Amino acid sequence: MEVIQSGIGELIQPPDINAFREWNRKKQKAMVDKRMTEAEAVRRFIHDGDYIGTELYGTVRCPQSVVNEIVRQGVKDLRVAGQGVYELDILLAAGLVKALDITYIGLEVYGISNCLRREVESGRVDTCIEWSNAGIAWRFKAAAMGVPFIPVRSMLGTDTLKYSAAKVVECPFTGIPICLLPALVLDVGIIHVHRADMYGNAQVDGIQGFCAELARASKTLIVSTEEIVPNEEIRRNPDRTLIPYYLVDAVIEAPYGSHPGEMCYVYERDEEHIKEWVEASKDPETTQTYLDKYIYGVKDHQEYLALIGEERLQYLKQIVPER
Amino acid sequence: MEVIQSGIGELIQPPDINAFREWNRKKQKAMVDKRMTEAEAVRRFIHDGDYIGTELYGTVRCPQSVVNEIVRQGVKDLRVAGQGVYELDILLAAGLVKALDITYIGLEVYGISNCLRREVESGRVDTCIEWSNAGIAWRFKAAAMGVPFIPVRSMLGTDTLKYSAAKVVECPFTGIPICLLPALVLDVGIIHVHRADMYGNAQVDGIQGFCAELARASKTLIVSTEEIVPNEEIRRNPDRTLIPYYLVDAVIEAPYGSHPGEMCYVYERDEEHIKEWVEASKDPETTQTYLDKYIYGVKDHQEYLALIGEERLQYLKQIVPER
Amino acid sequence: MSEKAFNPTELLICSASRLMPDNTTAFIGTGVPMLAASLAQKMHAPNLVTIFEFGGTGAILDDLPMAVGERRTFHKAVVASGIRDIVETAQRGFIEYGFLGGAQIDPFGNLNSTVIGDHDHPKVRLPGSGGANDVGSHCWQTIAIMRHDRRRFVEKVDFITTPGYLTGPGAREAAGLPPGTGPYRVVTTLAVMGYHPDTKRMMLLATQPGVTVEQVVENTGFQLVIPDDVERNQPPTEEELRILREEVDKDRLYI
Amino acid sequence: MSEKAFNPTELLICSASRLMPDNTTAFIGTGVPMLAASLAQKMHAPNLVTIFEFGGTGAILDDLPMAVGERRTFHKAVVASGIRDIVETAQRGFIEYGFLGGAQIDPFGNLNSTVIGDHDHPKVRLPGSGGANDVGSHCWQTIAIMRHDRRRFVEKVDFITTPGYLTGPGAREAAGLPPGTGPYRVVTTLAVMGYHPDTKRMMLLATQPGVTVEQVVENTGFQLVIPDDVERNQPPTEEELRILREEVDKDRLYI
Repeated sequence: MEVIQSGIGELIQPPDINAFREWNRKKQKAMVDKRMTEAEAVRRFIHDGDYIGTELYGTVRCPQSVVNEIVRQGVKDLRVAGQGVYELDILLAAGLVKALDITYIGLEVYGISNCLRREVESGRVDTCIEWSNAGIAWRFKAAAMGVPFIPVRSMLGTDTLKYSAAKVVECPFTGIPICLLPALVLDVGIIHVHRADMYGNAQVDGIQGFCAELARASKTLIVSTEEIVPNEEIRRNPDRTLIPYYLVDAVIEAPYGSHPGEMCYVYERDEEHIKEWVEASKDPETTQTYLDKYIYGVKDHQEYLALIGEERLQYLKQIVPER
Repeated sequence: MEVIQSGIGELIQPPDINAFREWNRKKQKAMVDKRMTEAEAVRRFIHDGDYIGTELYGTVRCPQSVVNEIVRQGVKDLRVAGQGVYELDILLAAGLVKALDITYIGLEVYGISNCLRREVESGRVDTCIEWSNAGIAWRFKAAAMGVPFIPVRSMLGTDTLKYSAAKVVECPFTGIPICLLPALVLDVGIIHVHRADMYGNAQVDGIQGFCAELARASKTLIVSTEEIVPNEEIRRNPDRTLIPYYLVDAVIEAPYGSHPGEMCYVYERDEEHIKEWVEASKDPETTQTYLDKYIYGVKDHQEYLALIGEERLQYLKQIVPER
Repeated sequence: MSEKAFNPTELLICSASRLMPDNTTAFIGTGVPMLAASLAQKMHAPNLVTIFEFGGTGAILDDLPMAVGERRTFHKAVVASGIRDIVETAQRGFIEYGFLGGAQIDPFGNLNSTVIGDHDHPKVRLPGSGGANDVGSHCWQTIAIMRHDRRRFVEKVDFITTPGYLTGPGAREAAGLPPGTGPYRVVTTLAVMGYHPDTKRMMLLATQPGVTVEQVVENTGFQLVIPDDVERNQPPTEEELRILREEVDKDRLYI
Repeated sequence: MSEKAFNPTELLICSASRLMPDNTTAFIGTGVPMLAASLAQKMHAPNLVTIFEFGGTGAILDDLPMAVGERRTFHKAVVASGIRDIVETAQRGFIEYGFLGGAQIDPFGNLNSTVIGDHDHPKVRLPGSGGANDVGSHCWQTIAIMRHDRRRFVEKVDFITTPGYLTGPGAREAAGLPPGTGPYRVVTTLAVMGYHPDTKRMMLLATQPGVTVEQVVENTGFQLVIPDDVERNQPPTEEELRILREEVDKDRLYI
């Protein structure tokens, strides 16, 4: 089973699966109350230089209240996995990102990210290792499986592979070339969910994105939730639980935690606010004004919601269509 | 990436993943009515010598009405994947199995399988390739992913590996030995579910076993279901769907389809009946008497249910506890 | 109806929509493909099975999605799963069509959405692959939708984000990509193109309404295969435009 | 209470139960481990997190499961997932204890549940690995529960279904099994055993009530490490037996 090709990209987070096992062994298996605020979770669990990841996708079920707190606390030199829209744009805007395992950072229908451009083209983000979207999800899955790599047929033949840290081998069963992606273990994963109990058992509605994979690939996991429900409610429908409590280190009650993004079946995304960001992000000065107003200028998520205003928030619930 | 060790077991079903892709390309993508009887499904889709697999686990959400029909039609020389309790015991009892990728066939709390002993020790089952339970599920997963193998840390160092068709390689990222399991593509997969629509979109309640994996690893998929529901009901809760219609070739309405096994939240398992089988299976003659009475002696699943009796069946529903 | 009665975006949407047959599976990315899929469902392909990267299969596109993960991508869907399930479904060979965009395309249909200039010191840092590489690797036939000019249609892309035919015939298979897959069509504001069956180089199939072969050639930065018969793509019909404007994108978010 | 006041199955259950600490994760197989886990939850370990192979995590064992996939294995559980999620959780290092049985065990704790005799022409075809190999590969500490006689405790098992320490110190790691894992205890009708920290050979820790060291040695087909201090395992308490008989297995399906 010959290695045919090796990507030249740096392996930012090497797949030391045995060390990950040791870490997981020490995680607490008791069900204890893990409720805390965004401020406490970020202070305790996210440190300068950490390798972090967010789920789901930019404005969709996005752990925005936690990301905003990272910005407020100015945790810096972050290494970040994956793809993002609004949430990673905000981290880039605040100049907190040093290295990226990147697959996509942009504004979807609103085009390319000016913050990404400024940070990468200036060299402030000093490392960009390339992957595909599924590639990153698969790398989480490898870590979640507890194995050092996972075989896929993406990325083959491209510069995406060349500038990644993947390897191509000859399959020992069939002889065909197969791409091996290294497992990706996060120092901290951040996920926003529809409901969780105080221990961290968490459920989401609608598509699952890569929630299960990212949760299981994280050494430390911060879960924010639209509502905290009694443990009994979780136990009534255990087949809805995507994240077991023992993975979780912090449970944050964050209604509208994904704003200006959406939370399916609960509230719609705030298109006007997103457009405000898109406009602001075009220029460093207006970017700063935006951050000052919506993040630095408020103490916490509650103040942020007050700034957005009850009327607007209620409206975003009212326009949710029937299922 | 050196191959350190190769199992000496035969690769009963080689992982030709490109051929599987070609097969899947030709599968119908239109939503058409796929309802039919057990008799029609078995006649059309299961042939002598086919490689088949069943889900979930012997007496739990087991596609028993379809297995019984296979026995009635006498489809022979079957090659069978995996683990089983009552359902594979019945196939073995009827002498229809030629080769096994085996992980566990037994009667759980009631001990070892006499049918397995008779068939293997006599050489009528001529091939037994060894795997672990998760090993088989992972092999399905590799096929479901569309890759020829999947890396795991099971089976290493054991005779289970030696008598399998797995390979051990040195991980090109970490240098540690890793076991590669070849993808396992089924000619026919058979799954019993709580509900499905006429197109084959299917949902299960409770644990998911390896339902998603087996469904996606099957060239032909037969789904039997406790009830057929309108497509609208599936579309109201798409996050409950584990099997998309395009995987499915036959949809069979089979209330009590898992009898004497259970269907969680719907009916309990028929312990008395299972004990009757355990006793009968001890001797070839009483085994034949059992098969004559419950399988050969009835025309179809409806006659089987009539034989079991409405009172007994109702009782099995009544004893379902609250969730 | 006059050929000026529609804008370039509307033209792209209608042209792409016609490449979505009924009862097929299509991997739908952000933007034009979403509008095209919605239009197709309302026109000729009510049973087009839309597949969205983060989990939606078989959604009914009553309203237009603004993002690939949002609730409209699994509205009344038959399955709402996750990204791995979707891309593994493609990897397993179940998805016929994949719709893609890009900043640059070359004669073999290779696409760049990563950087303009050098990777490590880029002139323009673009968003990156996203799902594009996955779609271009696994779907049987990929369709690129682009605006057409010489900066985008180049002899050599700065970065191959998403595989087309790579360096030509046999190259995909040699790299390990699934046999039988590859670029199928390029839909632009000027033309609809395919690929020559032997050389795998981009080939003009039809010009868009009011566009000449010469204009296509002028705006393409590499030598395009020009067959003897070049068709003229039909302009959007009144019915297509009405549905597009009044039903698909009634708030005019895109068009 | 007299030492005759309980049967061997009850003794195995109570001994195994005491090896299940509160607030730990334990992979539970069919039979004795299920009863032991239920007893543990009702005695000293109300927060024992039971993990069942086909998907149940954190079930409350009000009623006794008859099979590893049935509804009691996820009754009031915190998660009901599937086999891969469970075994991958073990593979990732989250499961502390794994409880196993087998037809044969050797001095290094290797277990056979596949065949007696030659693999291809077996004298007795046993069920096969099932989850045993997975449990023995990934859980940090595995505990074998067995009846104790010379046919079962053998110098060399006919087939290594499930890895113990294989050929001795370092062998698991050399084979690629996760460092730090391996056999921890053997609970039998005659004794409780562990493994010598240096040689990894099975070592007597305690005799069961009424059993002498000599009886253990006689019934073991290989040389057991016998330390200077061999403890006497405490018999089941009245409370344990009452709960076992009146609550855990009130229908006396197993005991």
